[in-house]
Amino acid sequence: MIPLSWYLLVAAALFCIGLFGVLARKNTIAILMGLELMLNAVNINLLAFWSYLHHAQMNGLVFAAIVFAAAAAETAVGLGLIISAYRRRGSVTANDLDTMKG
Amino acid sequence: MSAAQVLFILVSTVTLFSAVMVVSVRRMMHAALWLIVSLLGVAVLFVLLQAGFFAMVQVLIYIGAISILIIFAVMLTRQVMSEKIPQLNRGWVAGLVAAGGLMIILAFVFRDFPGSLATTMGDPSAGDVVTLGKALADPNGFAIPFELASILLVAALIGTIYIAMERKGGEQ
Amino acid sequence: MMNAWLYIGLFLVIALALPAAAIFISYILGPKKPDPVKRSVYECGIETVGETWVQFKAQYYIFGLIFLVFDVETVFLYPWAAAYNQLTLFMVLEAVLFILILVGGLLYAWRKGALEWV
Amino acid sequence: MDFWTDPYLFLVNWLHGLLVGWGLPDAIASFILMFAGAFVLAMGAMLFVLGLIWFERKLVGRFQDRFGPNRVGPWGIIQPLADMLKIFTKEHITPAGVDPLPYNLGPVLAVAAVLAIWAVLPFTISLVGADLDVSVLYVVAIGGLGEIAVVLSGWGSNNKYALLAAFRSVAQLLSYEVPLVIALLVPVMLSGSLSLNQIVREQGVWYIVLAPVAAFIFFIASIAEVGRSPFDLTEAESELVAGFNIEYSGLKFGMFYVADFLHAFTISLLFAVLFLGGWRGPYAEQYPLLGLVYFMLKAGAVYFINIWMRASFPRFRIDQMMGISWKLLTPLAIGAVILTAVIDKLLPGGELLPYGDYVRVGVMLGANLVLVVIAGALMALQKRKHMLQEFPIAASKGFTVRDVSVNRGTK
Repeated sequence: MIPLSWYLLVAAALFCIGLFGVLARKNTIAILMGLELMLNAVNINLLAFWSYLHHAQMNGLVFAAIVFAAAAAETAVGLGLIISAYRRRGSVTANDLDTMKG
Repeated sequence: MSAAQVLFILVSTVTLFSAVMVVSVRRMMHAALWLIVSLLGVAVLFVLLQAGFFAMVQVLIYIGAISILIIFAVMLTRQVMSEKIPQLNRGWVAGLVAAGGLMIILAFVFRDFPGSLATTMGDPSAGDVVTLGKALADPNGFAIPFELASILLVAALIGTIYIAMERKGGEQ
Repeated sequence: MMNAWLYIGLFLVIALALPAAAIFISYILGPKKPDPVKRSVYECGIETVGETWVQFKAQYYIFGLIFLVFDVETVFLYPWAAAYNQLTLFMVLEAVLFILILVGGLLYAWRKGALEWV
Repeated sequence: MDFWTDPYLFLVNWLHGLLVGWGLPDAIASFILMFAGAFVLAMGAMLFVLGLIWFERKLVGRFQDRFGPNRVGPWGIIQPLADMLKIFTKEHITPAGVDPLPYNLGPVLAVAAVLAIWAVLPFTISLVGADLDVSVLYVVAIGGLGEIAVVLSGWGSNNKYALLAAFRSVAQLLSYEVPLVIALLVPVMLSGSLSLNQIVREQGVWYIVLAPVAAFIFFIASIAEVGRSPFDLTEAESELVAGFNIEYSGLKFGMFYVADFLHAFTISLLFAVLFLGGWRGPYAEQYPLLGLVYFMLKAGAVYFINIWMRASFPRFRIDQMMGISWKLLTPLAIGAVILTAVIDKLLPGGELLPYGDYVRVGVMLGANLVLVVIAGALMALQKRKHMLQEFPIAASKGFTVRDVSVNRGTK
């Protein structure tokens, strides 16, 4: 059968790819996509631990469900912000949106 | 190399390859389509973990709703010329180093984590959807997070509508 | 249980392969006479003006957003509905409260005119 | 279990014995059988579409007081076959500047998304493709893939109108998936499981009797999901130049056509499974083949009503269509779910009630009818308020909207 460590490695790789996406991309929507990958990696880990080690308790599953809700809410608000920023600033690249800077 | 292991390796390579493409491809629309491919790969991983309900939830929410929202956002913020300039910002080398370092650290952590040698999964009948439903509903179980999730969702709904609604008077 | 998912995997592969094979056969059978006029994009007869990507209203995004929130809500409700027979009345009222909170969100969207297709 | 009671199981066991007899290990033999079963089911569904096309064209002809296809073969039976052969030999024109992968993947995914639903449908007591324990969610998730197919084909064909039409049709699909998903909660609640197979087994009393409001909402929302009859704005001729499949010709357009017809029949099958008790009927357990006949009859009846609506209703404007989904169907679906949940718990256990089942059915039916009356009253109130805003003088004199509905353009 598939050892648990394989799942952890795949999830870690997915998380690091998402992290690179967030750190290195200019377009804010690409940053959000990187964030989606990181949240998926978290979900893989949660369900892998539930499936291998704690199959009886439901904590892992409920936590994964809450991660789904949080990811959905985060993406919705993030994209809403990007769209209204685009409508005001006319640009979506991350380093243009720095009017908060002193 | 049992059939499940071969399938696992195949699916995870597809997922990781499309994840790399999401991060590196220049045109936003292609990045969104590669994101859908990697989310499908993750859904198959959930099936391998005997979490069928979450595989379907993954397809329903991530691919059915969030990816379409991302595609709408990509369409709404269309700048025709912005596709040609390089998409990576100046500090991409630092990002790569940080991500690579994190990967190496995590690999070491998993190497001596005792649980990671477990190879057998629990019996599938234990964690089916009905027990999850009971756990979500009963008060001394997870009822509070259940209600908090709905408050979180309504807050996101109201906030985004307030932000994204075009003011009647226009606000440029 | 796992071979049910194996059957689904097989069926998806076949469901993708059948139309692809049909299109490929028709590609082979069909005549191939490419001609630039034939390949021009359909624009009610006039030439395509400018790039294809066209600006959009925020309306599409708002509908997608409300759909996303209600989709996540129903995903939370499905396990509860599946375990409905073993629940007490109090637990059922919990889920009703869950739904009413989201109906509040829908009413807000309705009042703010977010549901209008302008 | 001889041949006549259950030919399908008999055949499977016989083939299995044959393969094992040839020395194949057991796992490989069952894998081959599974693959063959899946292939036969998929191929059967695709060929079944030809019969559907013929049936629909004849029926719509009858509704419009004409004959429908009757030239090619007796009663025009071979007409769909002739069309298919013609379309197979048409040229593939790919317009310039097209993004090849999404352009070609669109139609394939559109058909695959509809075909994949057939994998979980319980045809008889023994013949069910994959007995998933989450098949209700699987069906809704595959519907989501259908939207991705629309986006792919709309965006891939590098055409302004196709892109706009694709996003309008995705907006329609999204807003009608909400009442569909909420209405699906009711059969899951009544049967206590997410598996279609289990829902059919639990349906002693058909769920259309216990929850008619949810059945009505599921029927309307699934028609809108397919994009047919009153909700066919996406492919309408008068609308944005025949919708997102403008740039497709030959068999690729034919694939959208096939997906449309197959999806219309698939939602009738789903309605029969969820609300009309699937293969249930007298002697369906002993003779599964009889169960299949019941199932097809029920699905055929729903398909007939579907075509009836298609032949008689005018098309909705897009803002009316969105209004119906968000302002009527979604609140009604939420009301139906809350109502069923609370009423079913309030009723005391079966043994307390005199002949408990009939009372339970009666109360549930009554509660649903009350919900319909309340919805009707609210809609009348809404129309009254709209009337006062639009025509204050006429309203004060007591005219109704019908007297005053001069054909004004929308604001």
